[in-house]
Amino acid sequence: MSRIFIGTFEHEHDIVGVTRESRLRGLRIADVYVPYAVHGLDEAMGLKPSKLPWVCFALGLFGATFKVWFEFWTTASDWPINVGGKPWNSLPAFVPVTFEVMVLFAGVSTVIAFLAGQRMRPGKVAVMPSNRVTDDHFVLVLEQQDASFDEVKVRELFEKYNVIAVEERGGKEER
Amino acid sequence: MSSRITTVFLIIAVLFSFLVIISKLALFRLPGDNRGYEPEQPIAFSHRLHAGELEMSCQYCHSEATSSRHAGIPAASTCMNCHSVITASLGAVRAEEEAAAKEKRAVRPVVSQELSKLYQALGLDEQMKRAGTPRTVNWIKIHDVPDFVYFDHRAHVNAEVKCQSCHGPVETMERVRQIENLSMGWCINCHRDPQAQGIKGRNPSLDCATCHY
Amino acid sequence: MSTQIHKQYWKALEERNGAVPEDLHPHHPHEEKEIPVGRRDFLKLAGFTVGGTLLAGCQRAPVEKAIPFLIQPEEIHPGRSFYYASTCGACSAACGILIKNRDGRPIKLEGNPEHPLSRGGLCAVGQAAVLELYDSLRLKKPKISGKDVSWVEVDEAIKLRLDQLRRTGGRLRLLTGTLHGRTAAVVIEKFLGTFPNAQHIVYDPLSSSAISQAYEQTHGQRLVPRFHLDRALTIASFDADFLGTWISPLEFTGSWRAARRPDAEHPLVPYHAQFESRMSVTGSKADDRFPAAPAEIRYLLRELTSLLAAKANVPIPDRLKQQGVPASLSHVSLNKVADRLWETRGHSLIVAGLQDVESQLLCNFANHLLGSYGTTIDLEHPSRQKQGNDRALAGLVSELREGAVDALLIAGVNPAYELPLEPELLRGVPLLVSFSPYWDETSQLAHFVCPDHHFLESWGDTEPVHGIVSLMQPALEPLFETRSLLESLSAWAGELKSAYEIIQENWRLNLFPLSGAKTFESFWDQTLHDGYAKLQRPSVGAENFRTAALEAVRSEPLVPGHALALVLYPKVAITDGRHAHNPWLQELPDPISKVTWDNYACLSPQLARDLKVEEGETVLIRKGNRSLELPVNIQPGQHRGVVSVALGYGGMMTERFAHIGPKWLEALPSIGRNGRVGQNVSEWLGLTADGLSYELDEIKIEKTGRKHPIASTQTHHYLTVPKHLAPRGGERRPIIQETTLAALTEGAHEETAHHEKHPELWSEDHIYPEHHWGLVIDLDACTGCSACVIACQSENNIPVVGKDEVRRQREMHWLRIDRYYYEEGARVDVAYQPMMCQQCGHAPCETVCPVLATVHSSEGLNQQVYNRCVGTRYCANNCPYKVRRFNWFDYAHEDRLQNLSLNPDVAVRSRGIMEKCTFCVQRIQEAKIEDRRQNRPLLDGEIQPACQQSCPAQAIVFGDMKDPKSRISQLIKTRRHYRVLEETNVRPSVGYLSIVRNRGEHHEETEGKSHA
Amino acid sequence: MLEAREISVPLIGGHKSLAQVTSDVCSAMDRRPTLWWWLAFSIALLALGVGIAATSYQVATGIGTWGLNRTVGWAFDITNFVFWIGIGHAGTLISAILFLLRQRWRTSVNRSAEAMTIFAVICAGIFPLIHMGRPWLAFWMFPYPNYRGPLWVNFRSPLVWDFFAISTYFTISLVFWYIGLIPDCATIRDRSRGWRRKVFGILSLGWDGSYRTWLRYETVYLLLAGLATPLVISVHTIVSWDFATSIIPGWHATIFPPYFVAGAIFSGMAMVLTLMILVRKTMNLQDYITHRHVDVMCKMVLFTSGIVSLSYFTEFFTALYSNNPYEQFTFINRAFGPLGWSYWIMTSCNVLVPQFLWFKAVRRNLVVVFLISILVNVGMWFERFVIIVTSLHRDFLPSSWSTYSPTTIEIATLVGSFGLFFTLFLLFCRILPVIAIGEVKGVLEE
Repeated sequence: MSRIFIGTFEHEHDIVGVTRESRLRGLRIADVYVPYAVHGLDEAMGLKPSKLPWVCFALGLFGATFKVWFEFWTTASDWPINVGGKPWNSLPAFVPVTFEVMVLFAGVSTVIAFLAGQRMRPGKVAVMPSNRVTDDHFVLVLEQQDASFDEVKVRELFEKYNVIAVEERGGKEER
Repeated sequence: MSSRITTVFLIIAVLFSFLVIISKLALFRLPGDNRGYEPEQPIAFSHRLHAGELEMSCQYCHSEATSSRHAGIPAASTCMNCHSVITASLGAVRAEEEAAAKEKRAVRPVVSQELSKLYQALGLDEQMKRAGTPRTVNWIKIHDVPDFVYFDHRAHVNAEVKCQSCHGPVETMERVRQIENLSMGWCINCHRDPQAQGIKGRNPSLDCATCHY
Repeated sequence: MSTQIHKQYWKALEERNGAVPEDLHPHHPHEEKEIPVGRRDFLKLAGFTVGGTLLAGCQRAPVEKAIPFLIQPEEIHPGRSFYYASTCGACSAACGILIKNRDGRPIKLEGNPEHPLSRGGLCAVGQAAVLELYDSLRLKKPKISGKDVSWVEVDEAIKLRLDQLRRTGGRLRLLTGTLHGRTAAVVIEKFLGTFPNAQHIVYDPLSSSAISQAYEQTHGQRLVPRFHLDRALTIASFDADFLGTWISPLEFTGSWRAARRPDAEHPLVPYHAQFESRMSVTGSKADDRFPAAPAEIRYLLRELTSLLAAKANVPIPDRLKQQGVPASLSHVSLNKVADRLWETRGHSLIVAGLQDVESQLLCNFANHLLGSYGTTIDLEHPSRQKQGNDRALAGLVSELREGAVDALLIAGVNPAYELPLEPELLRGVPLLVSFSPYWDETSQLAHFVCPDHHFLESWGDTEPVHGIVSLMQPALEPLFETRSLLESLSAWAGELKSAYEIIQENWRLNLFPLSGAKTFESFWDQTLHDGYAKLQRPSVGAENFRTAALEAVRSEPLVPGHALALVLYPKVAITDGRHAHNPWLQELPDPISKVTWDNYACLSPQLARDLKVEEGETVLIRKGNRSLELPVNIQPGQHRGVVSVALGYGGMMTERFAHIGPKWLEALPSIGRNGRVGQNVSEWLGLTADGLSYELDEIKIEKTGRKHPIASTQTHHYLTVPKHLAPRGGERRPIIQETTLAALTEGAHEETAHHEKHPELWSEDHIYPEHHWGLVIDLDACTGCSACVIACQSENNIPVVGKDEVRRQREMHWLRIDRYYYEEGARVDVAYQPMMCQQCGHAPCETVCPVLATVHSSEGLNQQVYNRCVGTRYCANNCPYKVRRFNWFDYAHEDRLQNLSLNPDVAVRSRGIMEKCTFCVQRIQEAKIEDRRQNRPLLDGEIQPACQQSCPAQAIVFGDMKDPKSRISQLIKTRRHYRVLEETNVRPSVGYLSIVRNRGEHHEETEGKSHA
Repeated sequence: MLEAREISVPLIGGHKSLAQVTSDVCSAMDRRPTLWWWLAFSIALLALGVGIAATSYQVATGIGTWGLNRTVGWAFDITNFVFWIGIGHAGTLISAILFLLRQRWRTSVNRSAEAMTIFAVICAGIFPLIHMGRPWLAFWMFPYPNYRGPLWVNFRSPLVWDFFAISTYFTISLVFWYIGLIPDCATIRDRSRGWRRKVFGILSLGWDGSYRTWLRYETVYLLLAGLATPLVISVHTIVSWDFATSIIPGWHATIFPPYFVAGAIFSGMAMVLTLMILVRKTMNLQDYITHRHVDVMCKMVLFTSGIVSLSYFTEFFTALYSNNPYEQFTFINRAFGPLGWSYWIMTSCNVLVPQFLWFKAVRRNLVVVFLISILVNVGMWFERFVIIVTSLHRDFLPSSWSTYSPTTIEIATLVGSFGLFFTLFLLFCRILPVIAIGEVKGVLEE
């Protein structure tokens, strides 16, 4: 139930700069809100790469394995039917569908994992420091974790990076 | 408090409707699956009586089953092999005899209601005399496969497939009812492993052209 | 044909016990009926009728009814087919047939394998006759002045008029086609005998009257001889289309085929030269074919005769001596033909189809010189298939012109349509009675129409060849209120008898004594069972050749002219037009032109170039005040001075085709501007004292600039690809393979590589455990007659699609006959190739079907599962043989009556699915199940697909390729065997035997000499 | 308008601020539609109506209402299918492949190119469905458990491969497009009120612009792009296998996969050009879709035209060199046979016309580029027509040779597919941001 400290910026380099410096100063960054994917901000915030590629890989592998087994089972095992004199196990012919199913599984499951991970769903109400973060504002939200938090120094830091507005809020709404 | 009552009530309602749906789901059939089809026939012929109680052979009436694609529905003339003499149940005849003896009169012929329909179809009156024009008996087909399926009774009967394997325990049925779904998968499963169904002999074909042409 | 099958055919026939008449005719007027059922009831009861009725309401499934008989007839077993031997009545050839009866109705006609004339084949027209039985256009009642009446009324009215004639002595004329039944002759004689002035006049629309007239002069007997092609080693034919339409084509095809033994140890293939003006089926099979104008053909016949006379050292009148072959005929190697004929004398045969008595006299003379009488020509037991007497016909016409005929009864012919008569002539007759079963041109003019039965519902007898009699027996109760001609005539002669009684009586009296049988019953039963009987009839008593007859032959020098001649010819399917209302026959591609649904003017390519016309454009043919506009068909091999047009079209019965075929936005009707299919050319026929003439000299032809598209199933006619598109070395495709007799004799076959084994990419997962069905087609024997096409159509419920759909290349025939031309110098070679699903072992169609609707069976069949097909058409695209047929529309099955001809063993396909030849898998299944039931092995030859069954040339052999002893396995081993497109490694199960041409080098040398 | 600008100018013209970008892109959605839009929309709608009528008639009456026959079993139907699938590929190429190749100019066009992909795949997908004799049974293509044994599908059939390829391609393209749309939906949500706020609120799935989300979002986007790239190649490869795995001369060719993929990109790029030139003009987006974009795309067209031309040549050469008379004949017949005109339309539009793009002046003249792009589309449609119809109409047996001419129903169906495409595209222009706002903002400062 700590308080939060919100700085609004107008430029990409400002937000990257202020974020990096805040982190170096040991300030606790609640989040940064940006209108587009600003490059270098992950490094500035000290975020680790996402684990979504693993989901993608695993599910893709599963899809491919399942499909190739399914094709073999239906064509050569469950009910083998002579089709054009081709061998029962026409493995080369199974490749295209296997590939497609792999892509389908990998793609769709990655998206589902992403949406689930971010708790995104239709009808979810977005909680944002300002409506303009989806337009042209870059917002840094700092968490005021204890008494050592020096409001003045933070304001100075913000000023250094051309802050346009600073706000302090009781942080209950923060996620 | 009231909200809890509502919740309990809701849970009960949901469970109840779930049960109802489950029971309905058991009745659910894919299109084409006519299990349980049991239409009323123009003459209430009892297979239970003829095939069960009297132990008549199926092929007495369905005589084509060994020699033709169709098992054949007996002509009215086949019924008349017996029913030119037997016109009603033994009980009804006895009752009339007793009544006649009691009333000291000649025994009147007794004709059961269903058999009179047979005689009507043949254009006969109760004395088996010509009366009126004959009409066909329009039986309703129960075990029906689509027109693109060529099922051959003769092949199956000669391979000693029991009639009951496909038609169910007809000898217990008052009115014939479809027991099996007669789907292609049902056919195929028996063709795949006839021994499992207790059928001896050669393995039947799984070729499409066995039934479809 | 094995005896076992033989037994099966007739085993359920009760006629052997003498019980048939009552059972087959339960509704005979004289009979006491057990159960009176109306005609509709009969149809309803016919068999195990399963009528689907959708009941309104909440039933689960559409309710299907199963309606059994009230009283089970002995001979009907629901679901099983029974065969009755009978005689075909579709034309005057009277071939033996087996009627396939199912659930009480005929569903297919097949050839009777034991019949001495037709030898198991049945032509397209005969096969199609079953459809006419269920023709809704047939008259359902007799008519007086166009109004439906009852037979009692008709009989009363006609009897009144006839009695009047008997009293007044007025002239009564009975005009019929050939009726070779002896009973008919007796009945007619008896009937006509009741009149003081009555006469029976016979004509054939396709007349051979000149032949009988010539024999009257040369041999003292009016007859058409019986030709034994199977005994001939050399045949010269002058415009006689004996494999196509001439006299008895089926019989001739059978015997022509019997003489060809290219696979024997000592290969034997007769030499056949054809002199003709147009391209005929017979000409297409000839070893040497010489196109010539009609006058030139006569000239060549005379030249040949004098050449032969010189060889035989028989003096001939000077005016018949050789005059030399003019330059216009330099391509004709007459010396070669004469040499070959002379070499094999005693086994040579010259036939002439010319309707010209003089030429026929010369032909007889030439045959006499060659010693053909008694060997290849039988005069003792002649043919009775063409009894027309055109002289008598001409007499009748002049009587009609004089208004001297008081009553004219017309049966079996349609003179108002097929003769060059003014309609007023018939209209002027005070009493005109027609026996036509249709409301046709003649019956429209008639005062009384007394419709005859269809031959499948009638008793009848025939004697196609002197001494060979056969019976027609009814296969079902008459569908309509029609009556046999025999019954009508005897009723009017005062004797009310059934045809059955009349025939039996006559047979007992007149035929039984000649039969050699012990009792009449056994004779009758045997004949019914076999379909025919041979009688010990005495010879007709022809005399020896009278040389004096040649005096009648004038000598006309050949005038080399540029005048065009019009030749009217019959097509294989439509012939004289009496079956032109039959949709199967209209849609049957002509063996030569491959055109359906029309007649057209055939022009030689050169004439077409000169006229600057292309196919589908129309030309106007004129002579005097007659004119005729017809679309053009360019016909290779046609003589350039000849325009040929088919007879039999433009009849009023073809107006029914106005609505045939699918109806949709861009659909065009099957009929022409005249509301009919094609143009009637009968007014261009000549009718003189000499007879009907099918040629007309000095016609004019001009381009009109109008168009009339013709519907051909083939757009490219050559075995070679178009010159400007041909890759080098790939001009001629190896689809048709040919060899020569000389090559076969020497054992050096042109084909050596065709048994090479293709490398295999895949593991052999698929063995055929029991059978591997295959087909071998002998291209040498195939005459293109198309009987198999109709047999297949009848067997497999193939719909008729109409002209517009054929024009769009959407005909549905599963079996087609590809006809290819191949030009070598001036010579045009023709090859026929029946093409159907090749049941490939590595079927390209199967691999591409997404839903497994076409897969391979364990017996090597390429199965097409209609109910699984979703209709992507990928299989058809990927078929190298293009034999798959797609249901573009829902083809009409609304004609409930016509639907009775459907084969219940084959599913009727719906819209949007693919279909194709199945090797008649329904027959394979039936045979397998039945054999298993009876615990007997499946014999080679027991299963015959419909095409093989009908083939008069026995060109098609079906069998099990796994059985090394089967006939097909033997044929596959022959040198002539090859498979089409074998190089694609699709492994077809259908093989072909190459064509054999008898063009020995020895004879080419002589040809060279004659040129020199 | 058409004044010369150097190629080195920034990707986005007019020195836009972030807010300007937002308002520029969104203003098209805020304004009432122009008269031009209404005109175009009504024409598209009319064409769609014609197509619906023709298709309903065809499905109700039968495939016979098309000009097909026993020899030519496919013509307009599969031509249209391959054509539209090809068009679709350029969208995926721009959004996925160029994304992976870090081609930043793609940001201005990727959104509408992806939309084009989806609409083109919809148009394409209709044809295999309606070309079936019994389209109501199309679900049999899917291997679902059933009462028939169970009877599965034929995994050896290229049509089943196609079914999986097209459905996967459509799904992945749709997901990719939608993922790309989420931040922009949030942008629109946050600058609107009323129903639009509600609708875009739902569509944006509660997007809040948090960088943690952005980071994962970028990962997903990259993964999808990585998946879509082989996918798009596989899809057209499989489409080409529809032909290449058959035995018909002219179809049975190993060169088909690369040839088809190049052709698809070629036609798709041309279609993107056609659409972009129209969009920038009608939607006032000249600053976003600049001459530089047009120039780059013209070069792509020129490059792929080269591949396609080489394929044509190779194909012909292989056939002539093959010593297979059937193969040789098919190709000679293709060029000089009765349907040769279609071959020459194809070669002139696909080989000759793009050569003009060597000239900078041509590339800069939008009118000419527009015309060239349309001609390329015509040429590419004919390429499929040539492959399908001229190969089929004369194959092995001369007896079965045939010809083909379309019926009005077929032409109406083709018109209808264009109607559907443009109806959807015009609606898209109105209700969704035609330019990826978030992505453009990312490249503004370059």
